[in-house]
Amino acid sequence: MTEASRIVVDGRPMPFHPDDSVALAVLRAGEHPHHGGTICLAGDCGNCIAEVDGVAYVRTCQTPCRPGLVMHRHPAVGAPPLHPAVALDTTTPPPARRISVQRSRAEVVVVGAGESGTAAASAAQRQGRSVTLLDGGQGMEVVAIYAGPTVIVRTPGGMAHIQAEEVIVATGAAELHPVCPGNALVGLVTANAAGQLHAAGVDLGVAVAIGSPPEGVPCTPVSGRLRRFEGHARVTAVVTVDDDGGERTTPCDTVILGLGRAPRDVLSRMAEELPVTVVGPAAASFPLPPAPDAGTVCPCSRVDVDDLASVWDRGFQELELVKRATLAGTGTCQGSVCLPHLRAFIAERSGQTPEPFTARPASRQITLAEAAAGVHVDAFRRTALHDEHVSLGARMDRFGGWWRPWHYGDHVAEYWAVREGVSLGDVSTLGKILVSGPDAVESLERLYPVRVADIRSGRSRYALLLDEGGHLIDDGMILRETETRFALTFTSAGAAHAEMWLRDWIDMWGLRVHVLDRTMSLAAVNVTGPLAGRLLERVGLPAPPRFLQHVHAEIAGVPCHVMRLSFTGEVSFELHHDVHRSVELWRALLANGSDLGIVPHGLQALQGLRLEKGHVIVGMDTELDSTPRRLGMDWAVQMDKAEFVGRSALARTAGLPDQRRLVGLTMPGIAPTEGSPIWSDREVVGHVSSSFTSPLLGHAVMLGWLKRAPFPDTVTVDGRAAAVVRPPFYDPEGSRARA
Amino acid sequence: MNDFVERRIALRWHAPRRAYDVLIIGGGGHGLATAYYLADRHGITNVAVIEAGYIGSGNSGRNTTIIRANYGIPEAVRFYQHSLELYQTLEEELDCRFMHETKGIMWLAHTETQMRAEGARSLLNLACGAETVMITPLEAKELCPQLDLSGGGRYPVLGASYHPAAATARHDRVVWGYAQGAMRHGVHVAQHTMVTGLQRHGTRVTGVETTSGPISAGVVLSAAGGRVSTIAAHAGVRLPIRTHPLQAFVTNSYDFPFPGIVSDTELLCYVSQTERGQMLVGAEFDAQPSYSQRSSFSFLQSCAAKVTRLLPFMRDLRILRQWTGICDISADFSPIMGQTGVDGFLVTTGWGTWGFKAIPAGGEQMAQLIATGRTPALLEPFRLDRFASDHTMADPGSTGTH
Amino acid sequence: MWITCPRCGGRPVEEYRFGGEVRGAAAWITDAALRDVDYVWMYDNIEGVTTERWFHGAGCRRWLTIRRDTTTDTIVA
Amino acid sequence: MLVLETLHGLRVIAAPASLDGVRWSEGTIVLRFAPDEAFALGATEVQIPDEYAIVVHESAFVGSWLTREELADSVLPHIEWPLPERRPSLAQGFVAGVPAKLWLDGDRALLLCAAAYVHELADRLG
Repeated sequence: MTEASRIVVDGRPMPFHPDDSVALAVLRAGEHPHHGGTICLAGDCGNCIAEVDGVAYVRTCQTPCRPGLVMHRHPAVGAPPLHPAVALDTTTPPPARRISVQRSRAEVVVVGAGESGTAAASAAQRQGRSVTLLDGGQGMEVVAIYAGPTVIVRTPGGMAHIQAEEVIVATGAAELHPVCPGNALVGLVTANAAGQLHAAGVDLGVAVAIGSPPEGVPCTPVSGRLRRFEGHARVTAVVTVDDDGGERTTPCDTVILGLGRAPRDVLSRMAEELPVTVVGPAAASFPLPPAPDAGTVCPCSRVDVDDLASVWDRGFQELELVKRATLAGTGTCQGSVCLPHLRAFIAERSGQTPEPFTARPASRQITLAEAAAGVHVDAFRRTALHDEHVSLGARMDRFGGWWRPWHYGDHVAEYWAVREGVSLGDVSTLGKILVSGPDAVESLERLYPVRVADIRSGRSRYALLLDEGGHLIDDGMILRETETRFALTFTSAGAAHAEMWLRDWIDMWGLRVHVLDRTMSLAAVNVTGPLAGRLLERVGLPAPPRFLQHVHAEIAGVPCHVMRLSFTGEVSFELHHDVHRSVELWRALLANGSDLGIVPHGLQALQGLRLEKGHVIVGMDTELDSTPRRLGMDWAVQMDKAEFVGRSALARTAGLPDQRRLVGLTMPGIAPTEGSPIWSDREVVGHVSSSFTSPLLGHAVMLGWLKRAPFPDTVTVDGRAAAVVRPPFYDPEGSRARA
Repeated sequence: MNDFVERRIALRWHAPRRAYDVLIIGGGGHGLATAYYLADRHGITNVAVIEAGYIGSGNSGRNTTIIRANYGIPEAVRFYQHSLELYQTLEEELDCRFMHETKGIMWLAHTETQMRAEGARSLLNLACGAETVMITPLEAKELCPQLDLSGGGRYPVLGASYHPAAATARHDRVVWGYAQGAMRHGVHVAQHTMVTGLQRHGTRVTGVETTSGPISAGVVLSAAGGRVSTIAAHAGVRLPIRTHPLQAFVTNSYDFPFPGIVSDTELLCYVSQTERGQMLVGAEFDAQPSYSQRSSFSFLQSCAAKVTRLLPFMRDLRILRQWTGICDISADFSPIMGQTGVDGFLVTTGWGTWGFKAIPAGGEQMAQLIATGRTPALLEPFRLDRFASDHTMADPGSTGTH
Repeated sequence: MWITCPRCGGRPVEEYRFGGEVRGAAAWITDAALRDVDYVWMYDNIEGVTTERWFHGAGCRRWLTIRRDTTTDTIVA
Repeated sequence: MLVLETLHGLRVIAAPASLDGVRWSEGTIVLRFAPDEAFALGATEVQIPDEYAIVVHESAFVGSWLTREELADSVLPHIEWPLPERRPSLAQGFVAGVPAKLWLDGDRALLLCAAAYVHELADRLG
């Protein structure tokens, strides 16, 4: 025997023959792959499970031997351990075991290549249908049938996901296991397993057969009803009972059990209501075994008949309750072994035969890695300037599904550049939608709570977007291009939803409007700060638009849609442009602004800047039920307009008492942590939604929710007094943004 | 035998009579707990619980057994903290063992936005009586040595909120414990009795029609999961509820310590270890409403992909079983308890993915409401009429998982 | 679950965003305010066939309307 | 690793019938994203009988031409849905979990996605 034909079992080399399964090789060596229990060699039970190559709970009878394969027995008692080195090693990712996935389609998938399966496959082929025949003998293990129907298979080479029109389950019937005292001993085999062992040349010793003996296997039939097995670890005798009640003890090395069969029905129990046909013995009705009176009924979960009786007698008197109270049927084999006996037990006691319980995936167990093979859970977006940010030292963070610069190393310096000089912000992630059509005005009037018709071409207006309940879902700008054409902007996080929102309503209303979402097509750079105008002058825009105007112009040679607005509180120009010109524009702006002290700013600085201006960030300062009234933004709603989304809800709730306000708060010193509770009279009355220690003002500024009327003038946050004020905290007249 | 065979609880069944003081639809945790507290705290024992299947066959038997109070609004934090505290002494009270074990839960954050949300959660929880603190990545690693702080290179852990009082308990046994407690006080529990309609007299609900015949009652409480909209419709009550599937899976049992509960605010999945050594993995509910309890492979795929990024050792664990429950999600993600505007008909619903942890408080408070006719302070924020009166309870802490 | 997009063909549900049931306020509610409350907050939550909107976000980025049986998740014609 | 390069063309939104009637210059590949939307590769101008049509230069898609073998080896294993049988035709949906499109024309295929996703797609397709 060469090294090439050995496996390693619990550290000892063990020879195998060609075509041996791991279980067969172990049995050939006179051992048991587990610690006892009936061996079926058909993949039905969990009595041969072991750890194979580091993966526990592997049915060794379905695992071909391979030179060097390492098998460890599970412990006799308790669950298999995880090797600490494996469990704790997170510094190196697990070996990149790339598990391949074969995706395919078939009109018919036949599970099982036995007599009925091959017949069903041939019949389908004769009808001209494409057929995939899954042969367990070829290592095609069906994990589950899902809706579709989709059949998930573990194959010798990886995983297969098959989309079918119809699945034919031809899994045949499984042999019944004995339930009686001693049924966890070594030396018990089913008739089919005995045949396989004999054919493989395994010495069964003195073999006796209970029930139908296998053909061609030398053994002595023993008559009578099975009572118990005797022996210590290994079976040494079987005890049967004759019709007259007399016990007979037959010494033996092996007991061959031909106790009858039950449908191999895990897949059909899993696939109720799906287009699944069950054929052959898998669909046949077999008599239940006699009700068990002693012994292990569920080897996987180690449940004895006594356990069943115990819970039954205490009122757990139906299959599901018995199962849950004992855990019978919830182990590795998913009830394949115990379900017929459980049903017989309940039938005897209740007088009614219960239906089998539903099976859940997985019928053949797979690892998480095998389950995850071929899937990618999410995709993050990068702006065209991603590499620019990284090369400038930005710490990137994810927001709204995009990678964005959080800061470039010094968020306070970034803040001052905006307040006193000029700075760039990458706002490419903003939602940008073009609408055009004869009904453009009509559709926007219905979508937005502000008036749209009177926005002149070349002008823009800030707008809220409300849902049917009048709750703020997004905000942005409406920019009029022509009589019938508008550019709309939305927040970065709200952009994906904005397109859906617009299209859904326009569909529903049947309005004639074209919609183009340009969120990923246009990059955008915000040039902001008191020196922003001077920078734009240098790069080709000597007469920049005034506040809330917008123009199309070339900036540093790049065609841009230039929008004058302000989120930072300073003069701001958003330059929207084709993504492929973005790096060029960004670099030109930085180069031309170097003597103005230009630095880019990240989100961290931006959040402070906008907070000083009292601008809310949707989703951060707003909640799912924030109405304009609660946000102090009634000014952005024109209730005298005709119908718009949310209008009736706003009209209805306007008359209801309300106890929620988003307010401004100030206090000396360092800003409390965002999320801090707001206290009044020793009660929590709200929380801080945003906070910032203003470098310019020299104290803390906050937005926060008060949720109990009457609203106090002074509250306590972080153990300190805070004044309730009306934002903005900075430049309340807005003269800087309009400068 | 295994260590998990139920050895103590005894259940006594009764065929339903024709009339009760209180009739509770739904033999899950909430229905049975309400019956128990009605009998035990208020001496109201002429009570029946009717269940369409077997007791605990709905979400009480399909959830992922986590008990926690780290919610996002004060009203919810107080309610769930009360429930968490009731759980801590429930085994003695109900005289049964349901393997209640305090484990602690961490909610991992990978972005600044998530860090901010977890920081806010911690401060609010502390202010409202539930202990939640921010921890550093290294502290998270100490609590859970199996954690890959790089998140598979893609989801680096910036920190986490940690709620040490979080616990787990065997869900079925909680149901049976309440059932036994109620039965000992003389409450009737009838299985396989499905409601087909409500009896009404004038504007009042006076009983139920069932597959086992009519039963009249002074008060009818719907504690049903999944079919609550249909039951309420019989009373002319419309609910802000949609029923969504929630999927989960467990691995086989493994013998190694994984003491805590790890949850992820971005990947929307969470992992704990059952008392049997199985790794139990759950996720967010499916986006579309459905009553189907069929599990999907895409859930298993994506959930396995997510958790193995955080806990790489799980790659080679074998999946034992996957299942689906259906949960009633309210329009503001908070539960709905109490009067419906129709006399004699109450609901406890909207339990979403957080019903199991709410069983003791939900049952206790609903019993108090039924017994006294007055809404207890803990329930007041969760009245159904909050939608009409514009006092919705949007809870950012509930829109997450479990 | 697979949904057939009339423009792109059959795709797994993960390519779509659920947009909710096609619904209106319950017509039998006569009070305008109550009808608005119903429209904003209440759901039919049908156990059976619903008509609903899905957005094919990974494909043509357009809406489609389907009828789905919520007891089985099968798409009905 | 797959190299996806910027594609230039016109993005057009117009009434479906007017889009149907457009005569594109010889050799223009027109990807019909939706009945009212087309991306015309390489096109620089278009006459369209819809006064409200949106016509913009589009540079936000990146793409790579693949041979039949490259398509089979590096892309198809990452697609859950079946390719259309008609040629030429456009297929749209997830490729390796990234929203992507395939223009299938005879023996070759153009794989394209939004530039914002290019690093993800290239990484996943290896």
